Amino acid sequence: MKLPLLSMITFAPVLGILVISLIPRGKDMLIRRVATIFSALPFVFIVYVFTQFDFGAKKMQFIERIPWIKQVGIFYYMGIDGISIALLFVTGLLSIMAMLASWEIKERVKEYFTLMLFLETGMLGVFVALDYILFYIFWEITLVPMYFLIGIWGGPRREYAAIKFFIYTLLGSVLMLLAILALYFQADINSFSITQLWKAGRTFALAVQIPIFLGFYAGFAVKIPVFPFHTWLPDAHVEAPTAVSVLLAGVLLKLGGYGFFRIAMPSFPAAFERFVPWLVVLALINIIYGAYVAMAQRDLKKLVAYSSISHMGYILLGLVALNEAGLDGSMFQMVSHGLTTGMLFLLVGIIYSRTHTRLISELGGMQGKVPMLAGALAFDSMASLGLPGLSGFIGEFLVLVGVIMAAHLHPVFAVLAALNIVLTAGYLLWMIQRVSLGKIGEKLKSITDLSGFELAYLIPLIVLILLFGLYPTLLLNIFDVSVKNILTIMGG
Amino acid sequence: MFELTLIMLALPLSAFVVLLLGGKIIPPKKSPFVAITAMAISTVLAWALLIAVILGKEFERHFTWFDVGGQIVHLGVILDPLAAGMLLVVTMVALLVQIYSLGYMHGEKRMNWYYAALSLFTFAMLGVVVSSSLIQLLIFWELVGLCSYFLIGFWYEREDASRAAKKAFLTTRTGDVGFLVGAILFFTVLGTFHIPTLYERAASINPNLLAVMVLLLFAGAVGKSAQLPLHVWLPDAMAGPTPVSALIHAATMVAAGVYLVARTYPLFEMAPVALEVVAYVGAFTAFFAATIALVQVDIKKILAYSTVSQLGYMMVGLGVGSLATGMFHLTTHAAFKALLFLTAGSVIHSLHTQDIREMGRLYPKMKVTAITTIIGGLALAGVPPFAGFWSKDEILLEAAHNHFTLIYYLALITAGLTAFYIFRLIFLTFFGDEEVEAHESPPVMTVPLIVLAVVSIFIGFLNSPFLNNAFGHFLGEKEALKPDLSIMATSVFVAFAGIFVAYRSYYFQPGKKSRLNSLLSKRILAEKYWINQAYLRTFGFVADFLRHVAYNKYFVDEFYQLVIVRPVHYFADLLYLFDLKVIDGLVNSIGWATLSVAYSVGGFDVAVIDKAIVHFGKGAVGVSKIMGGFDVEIDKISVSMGRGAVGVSKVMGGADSKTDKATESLGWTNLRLGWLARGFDLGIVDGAVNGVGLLIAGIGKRLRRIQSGYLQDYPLIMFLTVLTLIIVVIFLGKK
Amino acid sequence: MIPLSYYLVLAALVFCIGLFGALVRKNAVLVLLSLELMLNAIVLNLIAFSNFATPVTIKGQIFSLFVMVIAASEIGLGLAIVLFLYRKRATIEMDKFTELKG
Amino acid sequence: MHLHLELVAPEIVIAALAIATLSLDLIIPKNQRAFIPYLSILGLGGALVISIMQIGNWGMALNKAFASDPLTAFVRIASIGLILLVILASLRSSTSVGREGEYYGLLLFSLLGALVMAASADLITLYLGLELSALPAYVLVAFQKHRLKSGEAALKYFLIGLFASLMLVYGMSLVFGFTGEIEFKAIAKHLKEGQDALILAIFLLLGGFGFKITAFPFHFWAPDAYDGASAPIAAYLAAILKLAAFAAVLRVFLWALPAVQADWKIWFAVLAYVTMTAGNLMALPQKNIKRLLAYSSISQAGYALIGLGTTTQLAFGYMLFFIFTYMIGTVGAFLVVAACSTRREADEIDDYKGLAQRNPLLALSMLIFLLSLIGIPPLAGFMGKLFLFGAAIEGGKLGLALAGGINTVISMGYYVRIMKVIYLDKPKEPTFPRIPASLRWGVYLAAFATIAVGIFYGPFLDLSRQAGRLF
Repeated sequence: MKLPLLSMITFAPVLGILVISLIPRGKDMLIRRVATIFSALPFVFIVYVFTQFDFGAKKMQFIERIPWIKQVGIFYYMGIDGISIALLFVTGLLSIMAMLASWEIKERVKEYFTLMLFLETGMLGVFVALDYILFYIFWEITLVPMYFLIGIWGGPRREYAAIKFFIYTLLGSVLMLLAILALYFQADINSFSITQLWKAGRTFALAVQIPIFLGFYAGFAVKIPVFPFHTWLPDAHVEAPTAVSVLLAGVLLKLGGYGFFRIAMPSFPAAFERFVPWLVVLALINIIYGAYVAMAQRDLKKLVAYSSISHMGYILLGLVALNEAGLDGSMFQMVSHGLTTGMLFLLVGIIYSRTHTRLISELGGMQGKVPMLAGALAFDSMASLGLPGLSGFIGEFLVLVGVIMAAHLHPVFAVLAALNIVLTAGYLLWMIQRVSLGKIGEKLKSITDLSGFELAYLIPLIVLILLFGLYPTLLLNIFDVSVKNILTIMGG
Repeated sequence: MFELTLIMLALPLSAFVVLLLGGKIIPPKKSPFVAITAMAISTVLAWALLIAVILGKEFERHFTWFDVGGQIVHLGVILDPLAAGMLLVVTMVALLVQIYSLGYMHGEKRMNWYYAALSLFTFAMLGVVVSSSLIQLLIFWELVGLCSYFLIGFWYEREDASRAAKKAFLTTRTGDVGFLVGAILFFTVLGTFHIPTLYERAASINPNLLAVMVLLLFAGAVGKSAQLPLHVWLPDAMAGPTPVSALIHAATMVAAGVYLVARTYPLFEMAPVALEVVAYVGAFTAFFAATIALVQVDIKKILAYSTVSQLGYMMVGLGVGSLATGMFHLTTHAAFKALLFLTAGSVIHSLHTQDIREMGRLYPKMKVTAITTIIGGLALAGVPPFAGFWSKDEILLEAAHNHFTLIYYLALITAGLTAFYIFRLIFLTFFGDEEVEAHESPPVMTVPLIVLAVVSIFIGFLNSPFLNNAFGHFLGEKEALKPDLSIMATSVFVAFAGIFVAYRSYYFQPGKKSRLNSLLSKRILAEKYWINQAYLRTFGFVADFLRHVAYNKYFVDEFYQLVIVRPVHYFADLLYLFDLKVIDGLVNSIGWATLSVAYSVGGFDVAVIDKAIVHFGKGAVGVSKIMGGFDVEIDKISVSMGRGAVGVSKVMGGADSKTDKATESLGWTNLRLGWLARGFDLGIVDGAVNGVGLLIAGIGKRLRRIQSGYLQDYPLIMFLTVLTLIIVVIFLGKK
Repeated sequence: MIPLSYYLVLAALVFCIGLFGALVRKNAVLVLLSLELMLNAIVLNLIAFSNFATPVTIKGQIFSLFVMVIAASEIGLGLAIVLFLYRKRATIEMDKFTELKG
Repeated sequence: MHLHLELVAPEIVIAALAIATLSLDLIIPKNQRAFIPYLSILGLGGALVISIMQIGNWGMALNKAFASDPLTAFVRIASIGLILLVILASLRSSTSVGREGEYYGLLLFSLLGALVMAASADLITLYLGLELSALPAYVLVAFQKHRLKSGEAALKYFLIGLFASLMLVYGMSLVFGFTGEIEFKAIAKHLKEGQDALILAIFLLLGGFGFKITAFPFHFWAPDAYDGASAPIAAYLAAILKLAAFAAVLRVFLWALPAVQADWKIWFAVLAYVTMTAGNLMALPQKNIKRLLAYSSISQAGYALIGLGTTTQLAFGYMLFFIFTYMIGTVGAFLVVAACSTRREADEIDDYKGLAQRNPLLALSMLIFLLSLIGIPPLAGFMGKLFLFGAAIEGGKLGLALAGGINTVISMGYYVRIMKVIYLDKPKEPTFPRIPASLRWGVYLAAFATIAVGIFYGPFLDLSRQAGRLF
């Protein structure tokens, strides 16, 4: 009999929670270790799934389908395709990094790691769930731990940031819930199965599709976040502890993009195409606006936060290209943004924990003082500004190709997006110049270089960024088939 | 063959990796030799490959990298005469530079990093050369940019170095956007990045579209090869170590641009319009840069501008003539410009100054350097039989022959100017009157000089009638133009004219008093040439004016500061405020609006209304402050333009304080914006959540009032509700 | 004989008088009495109805019996509560009991 | 006469139990009464088992006065199950100790009344049940003699309640008068549309029931009563009586007055809009946790009204299921309040500062209840809302569903405020007083139920859907 691998992946952290709950309060070190081990467990399973995965197949794989509430057609329905597994991989990886980065947490350790594990379950679950109810459950589960992680272990304005995050996302997801229900009853096939409702959704009249699509859009746009729903992001990032920012930028933002892939596009192609003009404009606003605002930041973390707003714009842009190149591009961008921005936040966190400042003006000259740290920062910035040969470039490149190829989009959009590359380079190099080069800043007197521990969780990221940059096929092959499949589904 | 090429590429890369990872293990003393041996071997290989190609063993291999929507993205290696020749140039120069650096960078603490970066730089350039796929070319291209970023910013503790590095990277990247978009267009229109395939397919498409596409590529070249208007980074790049400048200027970075055009030359040929654009851009750059070089006093700056102008020449060569013409000039230039930089380096190395006014009679003390410099100078000036003569002459020839009259004359004048400024440099440096402390550089530095000098003397013959244009034929040119003696004569004459003027004004003969002041100084003219004082004054004034304008590089930098950099920063800051106040505050203010409406309608207690009003007051103040802020910004911009103008006039007055002016006024900006941001009432910044929260909570508070606590109110309300419902339904509902 | 409507109107009137008392009197006991009055109005209603609508089956009367019984117990309970309060607060003034509000 | 007493078995058991408890109070000396509650727990357990066994065995009893159908079964199971929690919470609590007999006797009588009201098939039974459930409740509110509040609360509850029931009876009398029938189904037969006086009746009934289901603006008693009563009693009022009232509304309006649907159905929709919004808005500024929960329960009643406003069988079923999930959450929350009030009144929200550090499990349970009340999956409350809103959408009442969604977000405002106080704030005193094990386990049980029902809600859903199909 075959193992319920997806359930194992999803619920391994919950097991961890149980184990931790048995550990008495005082034993912080033990808790840290246990939590890290259990957060790594899903990744192990994911790797195993990789070995078993058939990358050529269109169908969902590793399906687990157990009747849950028959009467209304709710199933415990899990399954993955290339898109899910790619994002699962990132999630699993970043969760480990985040856990390791969390070892610096000192107070209320037990609660902290419990919440982190809970969060991990939620994130993993979203990517494997194929039943709307299950999907929504996991979607919401990510919300609560996030609120507390920011609200308890965050910076000075943590409560404001936390509640803001909560309200924005809850508003989005409530609208999404209504959309789900509307879809369910409109389809009237007594099933909450995402895949089955694909077919149903397409058959709706445009007038019906549009409101439902908008409901979903609200849910996803808040997560991505698309202008003008983005204002929660900088606050949340600035206040959140390092590890949380990493997961927030690395995974939670991707939920939105994933939602488009898994739900919005295949279910309502007509409505989606109807909104392409708006979406493309929004995407460009995200890209350029984010870049400009990032340029104005004096706070390292805020800069990264806004930069990721700008990068997420490419994902949306790739989606609206509505061709293989574009979709591949935005998938690739999702993964690579997860890696690069995740790493950026890790580095910012390291700098902050050493210097207790995030003000760029107070830093400087790290290159001479801590070459490895500065080097890592430089490398990651290069990746993030899309230097060819690193993963960031491929994503943006594919998106641009997609946009230019797309008959329904004017190439000028691509040119604008491309010009943004200069802006990105602008603020990132400015940041490097102020942080790494120049005179050694006041606060850096006692700064120490990366410890082996930190290297241990940074190097894998560096390797992956290089690998995906130099040999994109590796990543593309994972989701290419599924992306094609989605396009064909959208085709009709 | 293929394997050899790969090995040749791999060597510098491996050197880089070894030096980077082995940073701790390998002692700085040893590290250069790792790099140099690697470089030496690949130089040998380069020779081998060149010979092989001459024997006709060209090849081109490509393979799939990944595919996009069924279209395959290729990587590929090509080894044709163009590539082979370029490989040799790159490796040779790189090798010599690395050896030379042994002496020049002696005692530098970050030796490993320096050599690692050099190796990577070379590797990247070699990669550019052998790429047969546009996208792969772009990758190495960007890598070149990155390395130059590292090397220019090598002394990153220095503000100017790090800024220059950033500037170089950004400026070139601006061009690269064009390259990227162009490349993608090719990919989407013609369905491949594979250059040979592109040649075949390009014929099929509309030439105007093609023109646009190749011009986009050319934008990349403009950035890298520092053509107008993206030339600004190159002079600043002098902040890097001199050998690096030599490498950048002679063989790698800037050559890459020219090479890109050469590599895609067939595409350009299919779009003649584009070629003309190339030619004109080149010509103007050449002239423009030369005029700037006339009056600079920093030895490296002079050479830098000379590079810009020579690059212009190459573009002209490609534009008006043929692949061979341009490439030939690139080759010769690589030799003598490397030479000149290295000599300059040697001078700087011993004097620790770059200002030619502080140099003087170095000739006796540094014979080797001096002589080699002169050779280089002659080559640059285009005096036969030195290298520069042949290549430059060919360009002029082509220009004249293809009736690009304007370009021809521009190029001719430029030749004269070139001769003038290079010999101005030589005379001031080696034959001035100052007696300065100096010593000849160590052999490890001079040997490369000698080698390069020899090369600079003879390389020109490669494409001379004597070897019946071997170079051209090698690059597959059908038949070269007949050498036109009249043109040769003119160019030679112009060159000598330039040298002569330089000699008359800057050469110092013992016994005579200094002639440091320029030829155009009124006094000399007055006493020697009997020119009327009145004319003279005006003339002199104009001359001074021109001199200062040229000296300040036509204020292009200031212009960009004013028109691009600062507006971008304003815009960024303002957008941020926008984000903070408007986007985030919008819902908030809506909330307050509705709330206060609720208040006023409900006629509720004064306190809260006051609060609302006060808050609105604050809001209004905030808004007005924004507005105020904006027009402050506006008049501030105008002011700073004013300041710019003042600055310009000041600069004309000779004061060279533009940089700190720029920084100062940037400081102003931030100060102002800071004030602006502070100006806002942070109370209304709290944003959507609080806003709506406030609104709702407020209504809640009001609603609570009906829970008055007075028992009998409750039944009353209940009863009245029922009553109203009944009435409503019976009397209104019935209709 | 007197038509149904008369009874109904009378009942309504009584109900309203009771209502008025219940809403304006400040003395808890009087309020209770007023409520009692309203109850009686309802009883009247029921009986009248049953008399006219269902002369044979006396459902109305039965209903009214129940109502009366319950009314009695309710008043008893009410008085108990009022007494309880009086002991605590030494007043049965309605408007004094405003501790719970908002 | 067709009595069919077997169908009434649970009620009979409870009645017997109640009488027994009261009379035991007379016989047994004060200090030996501690066993009484355990007795009633036992008895109720029996009643629960019986009513579960009775599922599927439907019919009319007591000469068509008492309907034993899925709705009755649903109400029985839910109410008995939850009242067990209430009793657990009351054990050894200062309010009940020494007066177990009265306390539990009244509680049981009230429960009996509630069940009868929910199962009534004619006006008289309905009225009896209603009053039987109400009168003991008045007393129970007044039960905390030592508290000034409780007397006042009782008076208010009582007077308003009396007033409401007067409106109700008046309405009933009119209905009876126009049809000459007291059985619901029979009334429906004789009912003709378009009599203005009927409209009078309808709105009187609406007002009367509005009071029971705490619909705005008939909700005034709720915050005061909950505030004055002890936490367990408040839970009882908020949960069980409300469910019974909703059941009665279904029976009266859909069995007796379907003919005039057109006149009343939109008003339920209106009540839904008004109630959920007003409840939420008024909950926001509350400082007193009991009042806050009261308003929250008002707004939840508003959500439930969506079911009546939609008026489809599916909607009724899901409404009942929603009320059930809401009951668990609310009872749980009140139980936590009770747990914190064992030593000292902990009515102010600030009394809960840093509860997470003082008593993590209690805090966690509270968190679960609050999240369930917001409707965060996978907790019971979410499932309730999910299906209820779904039914609204299915019935074409998008507006109601949307309003429900928006209100959910607003309600988050005050629920999260409690979460914040509990988890984010620093505690006033570090330690937490010991609390009776029964109370503790009551809380944990409720928490467990909240999760369990959220995941395995199949049977409840079935029953509620069956119940919905009755109308």
